[in-house]
Order: sequence, then C-alpha cells, then structure tokens
Amino acid sequence: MTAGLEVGTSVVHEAPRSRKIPTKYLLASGAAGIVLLSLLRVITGANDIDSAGIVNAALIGAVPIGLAALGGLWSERAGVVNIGLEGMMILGTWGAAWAGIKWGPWMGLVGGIVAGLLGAAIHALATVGFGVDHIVSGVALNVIAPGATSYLATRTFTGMQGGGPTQSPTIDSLPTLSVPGVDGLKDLEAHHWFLASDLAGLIRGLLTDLSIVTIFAILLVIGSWWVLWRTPFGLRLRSCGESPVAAETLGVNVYLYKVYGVLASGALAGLAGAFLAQVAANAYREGQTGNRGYIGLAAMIFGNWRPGGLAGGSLLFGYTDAARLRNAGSNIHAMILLAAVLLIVVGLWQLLRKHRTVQGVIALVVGGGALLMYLFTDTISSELAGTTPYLVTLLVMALASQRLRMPAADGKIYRRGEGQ
Amino acid sequence: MPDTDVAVELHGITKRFPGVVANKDIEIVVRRGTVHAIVGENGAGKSTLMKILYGVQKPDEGSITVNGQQQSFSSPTDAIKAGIGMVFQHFMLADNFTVLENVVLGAEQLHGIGGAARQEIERISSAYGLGVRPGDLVADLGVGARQRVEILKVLYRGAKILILDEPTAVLVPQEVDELFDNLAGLKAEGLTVIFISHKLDEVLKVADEITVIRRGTTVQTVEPKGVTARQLAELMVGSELPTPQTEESTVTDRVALQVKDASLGSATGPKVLDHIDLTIHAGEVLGIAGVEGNGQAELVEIIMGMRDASSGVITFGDTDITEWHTREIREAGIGYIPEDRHRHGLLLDAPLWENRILGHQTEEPNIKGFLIDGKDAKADTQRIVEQYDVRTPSIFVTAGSLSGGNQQKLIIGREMSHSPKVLVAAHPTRGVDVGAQAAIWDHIREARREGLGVLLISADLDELIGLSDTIRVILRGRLSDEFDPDTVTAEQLGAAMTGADTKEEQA
Amino acid sequence: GSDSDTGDGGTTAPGGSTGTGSGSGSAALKVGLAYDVGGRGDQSFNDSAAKGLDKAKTELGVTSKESEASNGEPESAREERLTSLINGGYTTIVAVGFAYAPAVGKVAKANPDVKFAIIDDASDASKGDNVMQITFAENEGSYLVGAAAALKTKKAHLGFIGGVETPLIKKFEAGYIAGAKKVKPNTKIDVTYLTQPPDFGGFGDPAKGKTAADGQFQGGADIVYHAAGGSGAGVFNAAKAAGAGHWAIGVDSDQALTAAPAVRPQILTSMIKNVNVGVFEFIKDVKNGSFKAGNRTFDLKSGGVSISMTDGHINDIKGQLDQLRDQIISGAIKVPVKP
Amino acid sequence: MKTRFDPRRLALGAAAPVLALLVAVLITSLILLATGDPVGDVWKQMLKAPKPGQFTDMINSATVLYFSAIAVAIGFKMNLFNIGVDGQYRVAAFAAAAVGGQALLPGPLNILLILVVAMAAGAFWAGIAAWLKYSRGVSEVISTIMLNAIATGVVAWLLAKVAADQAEGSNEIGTKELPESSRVGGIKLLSGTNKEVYGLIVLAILVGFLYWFVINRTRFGFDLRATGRSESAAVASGVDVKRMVLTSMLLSGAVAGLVGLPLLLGENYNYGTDFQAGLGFSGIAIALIGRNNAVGIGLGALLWAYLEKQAVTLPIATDVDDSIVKIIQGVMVLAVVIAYEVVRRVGQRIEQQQVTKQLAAQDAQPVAAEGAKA
Ligand SMILES: Nc1ncnc2c1ncn2[C@@H]1O[C@H](COP(=O)(O)OP(=O)(O)OP(=O)(O)O)[C@@H](O)[C@H]1O
Ligand SMILES: Nc1ncnc2c1ncn2[C@@H]1O[C@H](COP(=O)(O)OP(=O)(O)OP(=O)(O)O)[C@@H](O)[C@H]1O
Ligand SMILES: [Mg+2]
Ligand SMILES: [Mg+2]
Repeated sequence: MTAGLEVGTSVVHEAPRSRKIPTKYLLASGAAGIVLLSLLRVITGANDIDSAGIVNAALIGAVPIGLAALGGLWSERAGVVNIGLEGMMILGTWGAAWAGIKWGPWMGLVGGIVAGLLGAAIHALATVGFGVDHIVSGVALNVIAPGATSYLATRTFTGMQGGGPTQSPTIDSLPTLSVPGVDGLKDLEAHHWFLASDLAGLIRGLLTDLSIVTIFAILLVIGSWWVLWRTPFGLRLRSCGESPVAAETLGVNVYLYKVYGVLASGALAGLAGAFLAQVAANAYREGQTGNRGYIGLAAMIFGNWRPGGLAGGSLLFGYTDAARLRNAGSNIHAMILLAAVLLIVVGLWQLLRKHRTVQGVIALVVGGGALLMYLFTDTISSELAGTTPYLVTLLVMALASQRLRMPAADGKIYRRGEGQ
Repeated sequence: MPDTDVAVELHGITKRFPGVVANKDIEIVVRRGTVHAIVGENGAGKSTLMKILYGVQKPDEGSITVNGQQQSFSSPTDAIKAGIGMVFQHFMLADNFTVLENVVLGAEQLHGIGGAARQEIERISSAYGLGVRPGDLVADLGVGARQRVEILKVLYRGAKILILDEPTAVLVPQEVDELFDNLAGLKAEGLTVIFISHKLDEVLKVADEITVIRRGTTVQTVEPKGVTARQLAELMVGSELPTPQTEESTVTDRVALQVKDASLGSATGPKVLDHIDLTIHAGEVLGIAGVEGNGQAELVEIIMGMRDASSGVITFGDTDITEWHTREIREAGIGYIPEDRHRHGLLLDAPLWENRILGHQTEEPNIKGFLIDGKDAKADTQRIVEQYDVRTPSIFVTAGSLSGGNQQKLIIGREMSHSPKVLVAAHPTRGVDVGAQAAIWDHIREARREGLGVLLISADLDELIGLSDTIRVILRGRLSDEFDPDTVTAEQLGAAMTGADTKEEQA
Repeated sequence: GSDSDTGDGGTTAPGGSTGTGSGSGSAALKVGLAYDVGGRGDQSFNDSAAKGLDKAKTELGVTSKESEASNGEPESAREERLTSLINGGYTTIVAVGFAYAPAVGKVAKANPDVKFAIIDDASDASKGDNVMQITFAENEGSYLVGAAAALKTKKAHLGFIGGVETPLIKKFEAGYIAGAKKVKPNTKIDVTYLTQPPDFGGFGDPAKGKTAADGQFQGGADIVYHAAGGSGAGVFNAAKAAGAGHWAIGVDSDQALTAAPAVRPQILTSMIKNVNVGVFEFIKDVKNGSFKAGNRTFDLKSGGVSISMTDGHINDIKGQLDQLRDQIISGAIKVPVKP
Repeated sequence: MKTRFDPRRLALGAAAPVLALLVAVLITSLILLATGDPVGDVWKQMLKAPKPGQFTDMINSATVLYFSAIAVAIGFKMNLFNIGVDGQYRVAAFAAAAVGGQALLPGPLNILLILVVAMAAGAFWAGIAAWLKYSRGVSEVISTIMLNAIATGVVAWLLAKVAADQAEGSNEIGTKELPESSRVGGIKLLSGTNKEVYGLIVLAILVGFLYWFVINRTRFGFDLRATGRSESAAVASGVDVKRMVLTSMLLSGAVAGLVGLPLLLGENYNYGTDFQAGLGFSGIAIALIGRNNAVGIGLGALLWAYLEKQAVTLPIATDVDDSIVKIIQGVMVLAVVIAYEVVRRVGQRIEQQQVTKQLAAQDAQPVAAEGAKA
C-alpha cells in the first residue's frame, strides 16, 4: 500500500493551474457572503445565524480543528500524510492537563506540544525512518495514543482533588483579550437591522474575549504561511513534498526536513489538544477530542493544502457545528433554505450554461427537496442536526475536490539514493 | 602525475549494487577547461559513475581527486562545495515549483530566495543565452527549456565542473547545436564539462577527449580526431554494431488502423492533439518523430482508449473503436509497448508469469472462464522467456529484479504472443542495450512481414529511419506530411520537429 | 464529609483493593463494583456510586474491588467483568448502569448465591431472585429543579442540555419541562443534545457543553439545566461567562460542592440522584442479611432523588417546591417519563 | 510477489510477526517498568490460558472482527482505504434489524432477507463514498470518516422513528426483536461451558474463503491486485480503475454489512442503543496485522479478541489499568507493519542478488552485460 489511488484526482492534472485567487475576489466573495447571511437572517428570522455569539463559538470551534489542519499542512507539505493527527491531539490533551496542573497553564501549553511531539516522533520513525505506508502508521498511532493517554491519565489523575481515571482536576485558565470599545456594538446588534447589525455581530464576535491561544492560532496560520512560502527553510521543506529526489540532488537532507515537517505537525496537533483541555474545557476529559483530528485533515484537504484555505475550512466546520449546538431548531433550519437556494442556482447553472443534464437535475431535485423541507417543517430533529457539519464538509469536498492539488510526492515513500 | 590543470581524477572507482558491479576500477583524468565525453552502452555504468562523482552514491573503492585535492563526498552538498554540478539523465525538477524556486533550492545562502536571486538568474540566463524566465512554472516548460533550467541550476551554484548525463537524449538537432554553443561558451569561461552520450557523432563534434566505458570498466581514452564513430561504437560494444535495415516494403493497401480528425483539448491553452489524421496499413510501419511532449503520449493514449479524444474517429480495420475501452481494444488485437515500462508495462513486484498475464487478463492462455489459469500462463511465460531470450533464472522472480532490457523483451514477447494486427510501440528500445535492441528490431520486422501494422514512436531518429515505411513528425499536437525514410535526413526531420526556429513557443 | 467531593474517593485507584479492616474483621463483606464507561471520577453517577461504596467501606468495613467498562466493548466483556469479580471472591456485586442489564441477568442465574444490584435498570433482562434492581425517579427530581428554574427565571426562558440522547436522559428532560410548565406554562425551554448514541462523547466533551450553553444563554435563557455528565463543566463555564443573573443547574451529585470552585457560585441548585444511597442501602441490606430481590425505586418519597438547597439560592421558593414535592409523593402530580 | 520454493523467503515471512510480537511485549514492559506497575503479574495475567467459556467468547468476538477486517482488506488490496466500515456496519445492522423485526417472511427466509438487507445497506453506505471518489475524486479517507459521523445521526434518527416501545423498566430503546424463528442458534464447540459459538461463524469462514478465492484465483481478483500494485500499469493493461473503485468499495461495504449480524442474529436479536460500536476501527488494525491475507486476518482477529478478553480481567487481577492492552495492540500493529516493511526490503535485495548470481552462473560470457543490468 502506498499513497492510495489517484483515480479521479487525476482530473487535477488538467485543471487550470491558476493557484492564486486575487485578494479582491476573496474580499468580494466575503462581502457577498455577509450580505447573503444577513438576507437569510432577515428572511428566516433566525437571528442567531450571524450573532456575535455564534461567530465567537465558531472561532472557538475552529481553533482546534484549524491547528490540527495546520499540523496536517506541515507534514503533508513535507510529503508525509498524517492521519495520526487525532492521536497526537489526544496525547496533547493529557500533556496539557498534566503539565498545566503541575506547573500552571502556560506550561500546560508546552506540555500539550511536547506530548504531541512524542506522537509525531513515532510517526516520523515509522514513515521516514522505516518507510512504512503513511496511512498505516497513522492508523496505528490512532490506536496507541488513546490507550497510552488513558493509561497515563489513570496513573496521574486518580487521587488528585476532583480528578479520576477519565478526567483531570481543573486547570487554571489562560487569559483572554477583548478589543476595548467593541462591546458597544452590542446594542446595534440587538436592533437586528439589515447588514448593520450583522456586521456589528461579526466584529464583536471576532474581537471580544478571545483566548490568548486563539490569537496564537491565528498567528500560527500566518506564520506557517510565511515560513513555508517565504523562507529557505520552507522552500526546502516543500521541495520534499513536491520532488524529494530533486531536492536530494541539490544537497537537501530530505529525511531531516520530512522529520521537521512531521514534528511540527505533532506540535501543532498537541497544541490543538492543549486548547481543548485548557481553553475549551479547563480540564482533561477522556474522548475530549471527538475526532477533531480527522476533521482537521478534511479541513486541510479542502483548504487545498494552503494555510488560508484550511483556516476557511476550519471556520466553516466550526460555524456549522456551533450553529447546530447553539440552536439547531432555527439555525440549521435557516441553513436548509440557504442550501436549497444555492443548490437550485447551481442546478440551473449546470443545466443552462454547462449543459450537464444529470448533475443539473440532481442538484435541482435535491434543492427542491430541501426547499420543501424548509417550507413544511419549522425545526429540525436534533439527531439529524448533529450531522450538519459532516454533511457540509462532504458537500464542499464534492464540489471542490477536483480543483484541489496535493503536493506531488505526498504520501509517496522516499528512500535516499533510490530515486529516478 | 596529477598537476593543477587536472580538474577531476577518478582512480580505481568500484561500485557494487545488490548483485551488480556497476563500476569496476574506473580510471579517468579530466583536464580543466575541456569537454570530456564519456560513452558506453546502456547500463555500462556511466550514470552511476557520475552519481558517485556528484556524491549521490558512495563508491565502494577508489579515490576521487578534484583540483588536486583528494575528496570523499558523502552527499551532493560536498560535491557542490567542491565546485561540481550535475545535470541528470532524468530531469530533477519539481513541476509545481517556479523556475526560481527550482534554481535556488539548496543554494538559498547565495542570493536568498527573493529579488536578488531573481536578478542573478536573469543575469546568468542572458549571459549564456539560456532564455529562462524565473517566474515560469516548470510544469509549463518544454523539454528544451527544462534542460536549460537544469544547466542554469548548476551555473547558479558557481560550478566550475559540469556533468551532463545524456543531455541530448531528448533534444532535436537544432536544440543540440544550441546546447553545444552553450558548452563552447562555458569552456571559454574556463569551465570543465563532463559529457555523457550514446550519440557518437555528437561526441566527436564537441569532445576534446573521449573515455569509453564497457560493462563498468574504462576501456580506453581517445582523442576525437583519432577515431571514427564506428571505431568508438566497437570499443563501446566490443563487437560489430548492428544498424537497422528495412528490407523490401511489405506495405499492403489493407487499412489496419485509421485515426480521423482526432483532437484532444486541454483545460490550459492550446490543444494537445490537433486534428490528427493518420492511416496505418497492414504490413506498414508508421514512424512518428517529435520532441517529447508534443502529443505523442496523448496520441497513444487515445488510440489505446486510456483517454477519450474530444473529437474524431478511430477505426480498427473497418470497426469504429472510438468509444471502446482499453480492454476491448487490446482484445480486438492492438498490442501495446508502453513508453515507460516501469509505470505502464509491468508490475515490478509481481512475478514474471503474472506480468505475462497483465494486459491480457481476458485472453487465452491466461484464463479459464472467469478464473486465472496459472498453469497455462506459467507454461507460456516459460515459452516467451526462451523464445525472446529474456535473461532470468526463473519465471517466479519479480519483474523489478530484471534489467530494463530484459524487462522490455518480456513485454515484447507478451504482446507478440497474442498475434496483434496492430502494434503501438512507444520507444521500444529506449534504455535497452545494443544486443537487445537488435533483437527487438528483428521481432518488429518479422511481425511486419506477417502483415502487422505498427505505429512506432521514437526519439531515436536512426531507429525511425531504419524501421519505418513512412515517417511523420508531430509538433504541438499536429502531424506533418509524410517523409520518405529512404531520402530524409536527420536534419530535415529535426527542422520539422522544431517548426524551423520558432521552438520557444512550444513550451 | 464523606458526601463532599470525588477527591476523597479518588484516593483509591480503580480496582484498588482497600481493606479498611475497621471492626467486623474476618466477616468483612467483599464488594465488587463494576462501573459504566467513565468510571470513578466522572463527576457523574459513577462517582456517586463510588461515594456509596466509600461510605460502606468506612461505616460497614467492607472491602472492595472496582472495575470499569470501556467504550464499544462486547456484551461478553461485561459478563466477564462480573464473573471475574465473583471469581475474585467478591460475592456482593454492584453493576452501575443499564448497559449491564443482560450481563447481570445471565451471571446472576449462573451464581445464585451471589447478591447483585444493578443501577438504572428494572427490566426483565436483569431480573433474578438474587438481583436488586435500583432505579431512580430522575423525572421527579428534574420536575422540582424545573419548577425552581421557572420560579427563578426573569425571562421565562430556560435551557436543557442532555449529554447523549438516550431514553434515560430524556427522562430528565421530560420532568424538567413538566415542572417548569407547571409553575409558568408560558416558559420557553431550549433543548440541546450534544451527541447521539452510540457516540457517547456527549458525556465527556465540555467544549460542546459550553458552546451549547452559550447558545442558550445568548439566545435569552437565563437558567440552564444539564444532564450531560462531564460536559456539564462546560455548561458551568458558560453560566459564569454569561455573568450575573445567569445560572446553571447541576445533576447527579450536589455540584455546588463538587464542581470546580470557580464556577460553584453559578450553580443555582442540583438535581441530586443518590446513587450512593442506593449502593449503600444495598450493601447494608446484604450485610445485615435483609437483602430483598426485585426492583426498588428511589424517588422523592424515599429520598433517592432530591433537590439541593446548598448556598441557599432557592431558599426563597422552598415553600412552593415543598408543596410540589408533597403533591408528587402523594401522587397528585404524575410526572411524565417521556418528553 | 513470492518466489516459489524459497525457504529463506518463507523464514523471512514468519520472522515478521514474531519480531513484531516481541517488540510489542518489550515496549509495553518498558512502559510498565517506567510507571512502576508489576510487569511480571501483568504478563502472567495476559498469558493465562482462557477457560472454555472465555475461549468461546473469544471466538465470537473474533468472528465479528473477522468480517470487519475482511471488509477493510478488500479495499486495502487495491490501495483503497475504507475507514468507513464502522458506519457501514451500523447502518446495515440497523436496517437488517428493522426489516427483520417485521418478520415479513417465515423464519429461515427471514434470515436470508436479513442477510440481503444488511449487505445491501452496507454496500449502499459505502457506495456513497465510492460514488464521490468515482465521479468527484473525493478522497475516500475523508468521505468515509464523514460518513461514519453521518451514519450515527441518521441511524439515531431512524431508530427514534421506528423504535419499538422500550421494555418495561429498561433504559434501552431498540428495534423490534427478531422472532424466535429467525434467529441463528449457536454451536456448542467446547465442553465445560454452556456458552455457544455464533452460528454465523460458518458464514465468516465462507466469506474468508470467498475472499481468498476471488482475490487470488479470479480475473477480477487479478485486476484488483494489479491496481493495488501499480495503478498506472493496471490502467494500461485495460483495467477500468474507476469501475474497480466502485466495485470493490461496494463489495467492501457489503461485507461490512455482515459485521453486525452475528450480534443481531445470535446475541441481541435487535438493534438498539446498546448495540456494539467501534468494530470498524479494530477491523482496520486487524487487516494490517493479517497483511490482508484471509488466514492472517483470522489469526489477527483471534489475537485481537484474546487481548481484549484478557484486558477485562487485568485490572481485577493486577490493579493495572486495562488501557495498557490498547497500548500493546497499537504497538503491535506498528511493529508488524514495520517488520514486514523491513523484511520486504531484505527479501527484494536477496532476490536481486540471487538473480544476478544465477544469471552469472548460467553463462559467464556475453550475457554478463545483460546480467549486469539486473
Ligand atoms: N540504484 C541502483 N540499484 C541497483 N542497481 C543499479 C542501480 N543503478 C544502476 N544500477 C545497475 O548499475 C548498472 C549501471 O547503471 P547506469 O545507470 O550507470 O548505466 P548507464 O551507463 O547510465 O546506462 P544508460 O546509458 O542507460 O543511462 C545498471 O546496469 C544497473 O544494473
Ligand atoms: N533503485 C534501483 N534498484 C534496482 N535497480 C535499479 C534501480 N535504479 C535503476 N535500476 C536498474 O538499473 C538499470 C540501469 O538504471 P538506469 O535507469 O540508470 O539505466 P537505464 O538503462 O536508463 O535503465 P533502464 O534500462 O531501465 O531504462 C535499469 O535496468 C534499472 O531497472
Ligand atoms: Mg545513465
Ligand atoms: Mg537510460
């Protein structure tokens, strides 16, 4: 087993190579998105769908996923597929709690990172050292990590005040920041005016009580972009993901940079775990990560192996999850309308412009169904609401996947001197 | 007596690979400011030797002396430090990187990876007339341009000793001449060039000295004026050199395969295939010449049904096979010798007998109903091994453990065993040494005599001229008119292959 | 204060065999306790059971062995767990959680002279002459906290957060809603479940708990009741973040005493489900030879469930609550078990 | 892959798993030592021979795991990573239970119906991922992970819709119980226990055989393996890889659909909130340990079940937390794959050397040039 099948993804090779989308388009689409949301809010009266609260929640939900995704980016840009993120994240939750309780919250972050690094070291040894298939090694790691974590937790937390085999005592929390003055927007938001209130909510959600770690996370996204695309180190690391053999012949120590990539990925996943344990919960809890590692991987992929993209992906997931957790009844219900409209638009476009009858009809039918669902129900069952984030992810993947391009040598096993 | 005008001295170099002695007691002295050619048949050990000199592989024995100093390179970094640069036989470029990124990679300390580096590249590019644009994405470049990027990579690192491993393999004569002009320029600058090639006339043209390697050992070092191409060849092979000879034409007027007005669009820019029309008659060998990347691969793929042409019709005999799937096409009797045997022709870690089944999973003797008939398949593999002289200890070893030539012979045998009516052969003798080459040519000729129609795609003009009944040139997805192999010269073909002198745009 | 927090209990490692040889030396009863997933220290009903056991250890001088279920284990594993406890000589067995129902049923038949108790199940699956089925009227307790919440809310808007959407948790929801509607029929109640079975992460994901509670508080609710085990910690944090005038209601144990100190002030009250009482009673009966098989429901009447008055946040409405309690006990009020 | 009649190679093959087990034991012991747990006691407990009753349970767990691992292996054989077996078998088990509970057909026929529904449902759920890859090129790793989560929601929703009234005093909800007539009785395998082996073990063995046969003896199997070994070569040889993705994913899903059936037909008799979850992931690990080989997977499943069995008693007997067993399992998986990788390399090298030696032996002279090329 190696990098998995290329079927379907092969389409990519022909896909236009215009990797850079001009910022003005990004901004424009962003603005359009906000207008769309506020329209939706006014129409459906689901005032929560772009409230400060949901934005804030989306951010908090996005941070661990985003950090995991960023971890994925580092390792896959170095050519090592990493589905062990989940495991590294789990180790991170324990490491953060243990160190956090022992030496205080700041050391907690360090603890999480170190724990993640340990997991990464295993993955690096297996994939880079022994040339084991990357996914296989990742799967194995995802078996070891929970076991090791729960074993360590049992050994360390039982007997502590308020701790037990499955949970740690509370960890002192890390500071949070708010941009002064922004809270004033509260009233404006409360009016529920078209656009104005929406913007107010957005800004307030983004600029009030941010955890320090959230800010780190944002800096890390930007920093990762800078390091990977603007420094010699980054160039070398990426070259190991694109063409390790070429890199080798230019004197790049491919093994070394692959290991760097995997370790960085572990550190970030560990930090994600630390965030869950310290910021989202201020305690370690068995099973706390809830597959966020896998979600991070998905976010990275439909972020097209780029920092900006994966941040968007994580936010999308964080948002949908927040939406259903906060008030599935109205939020998700409102989104159904949105989905219906979008699907119908896409369907018509496919039919009339692209003359793709099948796709067009499918989209139209599904869209129509969604529309009916919206009209004839006024809430949504909690069971189904829970699937929203995953459905959305799947949908986006289905729409976007063919424009994605993974690093050319991603997942391929590399042995020194066996190139060509 | 190693004095200072010796750039490189290789002494007693020996390199063993698992079971192979690639180099044995190699002795070479390269004088500074000269072009030193190394010739030898495939697998003679040239690339290995150069990889050793460049620190990619470590020699088991022997010493390397550069500019009078004994060196032991543990990685290319050391070699680069010592002023050595290498352009590999198989390009070493990251397609998804820009030229800039490819060039500065590993040499960031020189001029960073930003504006300064860009300027330096542009300077070198214009200084040697390489015409390379730092911003381009390598994936968008043609072969010639890539070649020049590779050279630029080396110059950028300030190498004083350049190794070029079969740089001309993928170039057309005109491009070759340009390359040689560049080399002359480099030489004038006092640089030393080590130049590897099969093409002896070229070697004789540029080299100041020529070292011949046979089966891993240095046979002799000669001066170009002292020898003829034929003498060199005999030194290389150690025997008489076979040249392809077409005997009397066997072309019938029965159409075997016809492609009508086939085009293949690509999401990016120009068509990959542009209104292709070709006809192959039974008993005819239609040779397609062209610079790699001008649509040959795609032409083969649409014929073999691995891709759907965006328009056009393909008929086999008188049945329309345009919509057919690869398997049906193969079953119908179109044999296929792929360009890249390792990727398309073989399962490297499967035994030979399973590789004999590959491509004919639905045909006798490989199957009984919906089951695989291991027994018969093995028997037939044994037959192929003997009949086609595949050098292997048994049919149970993995294909990957055979040499390229033997791998190729297995593939030829496999395809011939199903008595195809049409054979699509892409570079059937690439990377195959002279002995095997001759054998493969004979097999093709024999089949041709029995009414086989052959589509022969090759970069080796001699092979084309020698085997084909008709030659056409493909350029930017378009087919030229027919050339008569008996009258056409390599230069004429070369001109057609590059569309006269406007080759830049083909990138 | 043995009824204080999980910490005291925590001092025994799971399975830690602690022979507090106090008093009844040789005749010391050997109790085997099999937890549901989460085990001791889950700040939920497992912990509560542990508390009962610890009480029995100190007051009845029993020795014990504890063992904990793991996620997605096969049915046979639960049987195995009980059996090996018995083989270890622990002939008084407590199975915590309805997941053990079939296992208890089978193993009890195979070991007629061993005494069993199962928590939260009264089905035929676990019936037996040597089985005490301990169930609780969570709906009744939830009814009271619901009423308390409705009386306390300033916005006639409440919230409920269930960990995993199982019938048992829905029982909490049903009682809560009924109680609230009883005192303020026009009360709006948001209901959120964190996960769906078989994904039991909802009992251990404080992050989800907080997001959900934030949503309900910001959506206008000012009191949120959680039946979400460990995720409750997130709910408390949300209440704290929402600021003064926003409350959370605890569950299972008196969380104003067990939760993280920082959030305790936000806890209006707790619906106490005295699993510890059930466990202790069972062990006592066995020790005194007064064991009776069959279902025993711990409800308001028997004090098996109750509403906590700690910190006196709801002292002012104690009168009304007592009334309701008496009506339930007297049967005048029938509390639904399904929403 | 394998050279015929080559004892050295066989020895190498056997070396891998043994090596792996030793490594696993070693590492685990180190962890135990580091944390100050009683190493000796742990291994004494872990290595205790299971009693007949335990052995029966072990075989039963192994049966269930076997289906799961085979489902995964079908994908693995062609580099397709079906991480979604977990979701597939839960959807399938639910559907089968819901339909079977209706008792539309008399006893045995109903069992047949249950089998068909289960396989169909499993295939359908896998089919979604297959279609996404086939037509949209969505990585199956991602889509199947998403589908696992979606399965949870959808099944919970449907369960709430069709759930039979929960039994008096019970806190479980589930589908209607299967009628007595459409349950599959157990097989009395060992004396000394009244426990019985799932009747569906027969089906498991059958599936195992079919798996081996289809993969190794049929044209389809050849195409499948060819695709796994070299997609590009398979395409050139006329394999329609996209179709293969579809077919093998559907097959994988169909087998995944069987995972829940031994439990449904031989243990729970309905699908409810208490139905065993997470079997899909163990399946992945076991497929890896068994190297996608029908027999190897069987042994892997037994080993896995054995460890899980011992895990239950471990904390009771030794006061050591049972999560140590998870560590053992994980380390073992990793050790196995590493060991096999190393062994594969060594094997390759040896073969290359042999080839040249034998060629050199065949004839020293002109052939040497060719021989040198090996
Ligand atoms: N990495 C390797 N591992 C094992 N054997 C190798 C390796 N590289 C080369 N060889 C062996 O060494 C011999 C010399 O190979 P080399 O590539 O140097 O030949 P060459 O002269 O460059 O051939 P060509 O003209 O086709 O490039 C080959 O015949 C091959 O059998
Ligand atoms: N890493 C390797 N391991 C084993 N054999 C190798 C390796 N690399 C190259 N070879 C074999 O060495 C021979 C020569 O290698 P190389 O590609 O340098 O020369 P070549 O003649 O171009 O190869 P080929 O004949 O396959 O085209 C080929 O037969 C190739 O199969
Ligand atoms: Mg070479
Ligand atoms: Mg070659």
